[in-house]
Amino acid sequence: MAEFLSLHDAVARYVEDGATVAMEGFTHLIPFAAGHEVIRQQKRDLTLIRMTPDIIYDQLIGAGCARKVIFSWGGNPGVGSLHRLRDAVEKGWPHKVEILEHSHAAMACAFEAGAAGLPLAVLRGYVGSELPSVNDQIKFIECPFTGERLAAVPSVRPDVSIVHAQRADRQGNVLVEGIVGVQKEAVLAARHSIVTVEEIVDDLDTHPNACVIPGWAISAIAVAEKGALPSYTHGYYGRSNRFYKEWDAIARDRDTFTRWIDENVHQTGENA
Amino acid sequence: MAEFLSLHDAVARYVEDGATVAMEGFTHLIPFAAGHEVIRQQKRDLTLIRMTPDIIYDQLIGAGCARKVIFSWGGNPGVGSLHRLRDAVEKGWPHKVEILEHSHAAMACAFEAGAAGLPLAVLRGYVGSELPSVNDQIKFIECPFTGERLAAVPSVRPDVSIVHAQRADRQGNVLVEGIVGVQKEAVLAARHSIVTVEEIVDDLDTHPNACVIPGWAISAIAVAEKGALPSYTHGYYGRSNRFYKEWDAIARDRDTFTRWIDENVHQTGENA
Amino acid sequence: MSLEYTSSEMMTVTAARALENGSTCFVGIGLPSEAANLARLTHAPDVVLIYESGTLQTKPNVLPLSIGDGELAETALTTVAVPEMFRYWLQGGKIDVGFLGTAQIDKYCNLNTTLIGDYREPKVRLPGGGGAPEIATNAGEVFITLKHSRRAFVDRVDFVTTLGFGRDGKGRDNVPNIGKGPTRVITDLCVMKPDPETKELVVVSLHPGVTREEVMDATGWEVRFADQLEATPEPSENELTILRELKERTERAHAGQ
Amino acid sequence: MSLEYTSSEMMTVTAARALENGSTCFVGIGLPSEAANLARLTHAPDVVLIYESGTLQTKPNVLPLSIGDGELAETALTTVAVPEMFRYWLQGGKIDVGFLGTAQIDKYCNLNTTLIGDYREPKVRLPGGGGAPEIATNAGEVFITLKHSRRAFVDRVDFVTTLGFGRDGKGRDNVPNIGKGPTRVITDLCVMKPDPETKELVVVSLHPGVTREEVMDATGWEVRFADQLEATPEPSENELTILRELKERTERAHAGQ
Repeated sequence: MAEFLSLHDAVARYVEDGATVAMEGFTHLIPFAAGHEVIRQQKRDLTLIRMTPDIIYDQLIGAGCARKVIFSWGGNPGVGSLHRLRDAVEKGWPHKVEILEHSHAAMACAFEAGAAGLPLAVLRGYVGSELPSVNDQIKFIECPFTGERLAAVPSVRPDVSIVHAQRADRQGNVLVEGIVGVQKEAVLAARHSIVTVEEIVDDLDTHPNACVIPGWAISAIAVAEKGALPSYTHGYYGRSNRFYKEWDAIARDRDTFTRWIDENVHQTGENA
Repeated sequence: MAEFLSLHDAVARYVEDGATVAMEGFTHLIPFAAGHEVIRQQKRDLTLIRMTPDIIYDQLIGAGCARKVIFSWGGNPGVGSLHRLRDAVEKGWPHKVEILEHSHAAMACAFEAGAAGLPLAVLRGYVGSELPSVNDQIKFIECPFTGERLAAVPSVRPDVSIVHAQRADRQGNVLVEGIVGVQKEAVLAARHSIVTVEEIVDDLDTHPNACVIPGWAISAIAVAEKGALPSYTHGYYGRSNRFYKEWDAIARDRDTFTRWIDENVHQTGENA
Repeated sequence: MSLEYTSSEMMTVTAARALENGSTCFVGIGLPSEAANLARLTHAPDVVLIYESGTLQTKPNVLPLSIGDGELAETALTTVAVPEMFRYWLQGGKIDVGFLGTAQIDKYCNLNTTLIGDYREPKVRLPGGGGAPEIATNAGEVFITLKHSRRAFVDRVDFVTTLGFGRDGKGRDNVPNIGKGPTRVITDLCVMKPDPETKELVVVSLHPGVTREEVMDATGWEVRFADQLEATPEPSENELTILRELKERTERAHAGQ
Repeated sequence: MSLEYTSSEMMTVTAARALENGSTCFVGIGLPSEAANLARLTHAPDVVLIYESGTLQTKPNVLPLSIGDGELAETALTTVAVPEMFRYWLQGGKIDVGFLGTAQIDKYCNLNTTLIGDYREPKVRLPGGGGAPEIATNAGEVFITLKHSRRAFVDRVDFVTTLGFGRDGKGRDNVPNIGKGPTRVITDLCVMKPDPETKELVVVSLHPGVTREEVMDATGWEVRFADQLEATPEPSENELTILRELKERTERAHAGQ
């Protein structure tokens, strides 16, 4: 049953040093507030899983939280590189970060398989790609009915998944609406889960087939107003495309980055 | 792109003798009107796929349309047996019908895999069940990551799938709401598809993550008002539990059954 | 004060009491559904009921006739597609209790809902497996409820549709990622549990007024009784009232359709 | 009458024209998205645009900066989960055209969006595969659009993120259930198509005012020209107007956020 906790307490309880963590949100609903809390609490040696690392993982990597990143597309969407990710991979700053990369299709299937409690996902993927030569977690199996060679990847089963959503009701049931990405899968695939929400309401007020994650499938819920900024929350506020563009200059330089994190994450506290 | 056809023309064009046909609808939205049209057109030698055969397949089997039935639960829900299915299987009336049976989990996964374009579905299933001893389409594979033995079944890929839904817009996009079963999967897994709808509207008027099947993924749309009776259409009319109970007596006796089909299917025509 | 109640009511109330408040239950249609909803309306208001039609956390006001009645969707938290139901919610390990009925059950708690007789020449063709084979292995544990009779309680089922503990009681040994399996069987005569070692079903509790002989007569093998055989507590007035109201509401609703 | 237009506009208009009305297109962000939406706003009003964020049949009024801008969901027929997008819609064979950009492309149309240099010691780390590896193999065919330069058009890509026709041009031979692969590459200088036999990319059409030498200078291998080299038709006034309005709307919208 979901417990209502402060973001501080939720992160303190469920994100342990060395844990495998998936913070999901496909462009939409990226749990930035939670990411910042992880930075503030100086979590270390995390294996960070995420289809599209985006600025949130650039910040975590630059702040020294990550040991390994598992991803399928690591860029600043529509802008360019993730400079902190590149600096860590190419130059080892602030320390060396290991990467394991997939395609989107494989990661999406791996989240699906994780939610489905399976050890592997099977897909028609990686045909002719050289990714299998640099990722030993990509294997191939033969279909016992047709003989077709299909790709197999291990399912994603994080220690903790963190997602952001529009709202929860007082029983902890959570509505996710709009671009739902792999958020539900991330929560269901994980041993523990933290969901940050814009608000808590009496009634979710949904339609019959809405994407609702029941409270009993969630470990902790924390209110984090505007918790997805600079990404967005459908129905609440838009994406700050401007910040995504500004991030390029901030992240390009180590000192500028460190100063930004100090000022905007460390010195602000949870309710910044 | 979906063509708007009469139910007669849609069935005449897409349901060929000998075809593999999935008529889906999990208790809800069962395409009875379309099933009756198949009986009227005296289609023969069909391989009928359906998780829960229900009265609709009892009628098709009794009327001599089926050569084989692939299913996972064949009963009159809450009432008892499907007497026509039993009579065909046990006594070969009106002719012998072959059966291939699965569990729900396997069939649901097989529909999912069919929609996903895969030749097989993998699940943690059939452990300790004797179904694999009577269904040679159930195999087992070994997970290349964990060594776990998992079940594999061929995906469902019908020649034609037939489903019923609430409504279509004028571009042929279809809304399915409430208990959505495996209807979307059935349509996407099939080579051709017929969707019967209660009505055609200017605007589907849906929410952001509604279960909508785009018109370009459907072969034909036919209006069939009350087309799911005696099952129901969420938002339009309720289930005739009374008819489900009455069916038991109708189907128990060959002559009573034949008379019922004559009077209620053959002599009525499409708009009955 | 002694209450009047039928053996069916005794069965349903006892089955309902087995379900803990707050647990998630994958509910079979019929007797399990009746028991699970009685639990929800009495001691377990926060029990989470899930039906294989995709209705998640549903609170039907009347009992569904089918596994996919409109009532289930209308009172559900949300309704998901059937593949998701079996993949994410059942196989994904989110179900504490699978609550099943059956046509045949044997000494090792194996269930047969496929057929009586030989598979290729059945004497009686039953509906088939439905959700049961994977509910029984993927849920945390399984409760089974059915009426006690020699036809139902057999030494060996004609067909193992759904695993209890296998033909030899060892069917779950060393199988990875499998639930505990059946932990109790609730009938109109008694409660049975598998022996912790052999997995043979043993009577652990007799319902009020039921004798050992009645149970033996209705069981198709030489049934054993626990050393400390208990007496099943009687239904309370409240439970009976709520059950009867539920069944009346249900009958009224279904007659009108 | 001669219109003024830039080589970028020429590229976008040509790429847009490649897309047939009524086809379903899985759209990559950036240049492909610009071209696909121009197609939708001009000759192909019924083209179905699908983005990997799950937005099905979307009609954005301004170009998205990211693959999952709110605009995409708000104007979509519906939005599905990302696993469903890749499983049912792409792998399920519902996509006629995958429209991709790339950082590097080689003679056999293989795409590299992973890195420059050696994998373990990269000179430049690029974003990675994203949706491209499976778009390129599961879509009916693939269009590629990017600016022509020696840095981008190389003899051999440093890394095959996404299959064109393999290192030897035979990468799709005898592979079951695979799409046709790249059928055209649209740059700011020309249109290239794979040779039907060898699969080597060949220039089939030069944009107005572009010389063979310019293309050769911007291509990292000894590029071949089709025997019947065509002249790419100029953009129409209508296409340019609509493209410019689209880009203005986009800039206004993004500046405000």
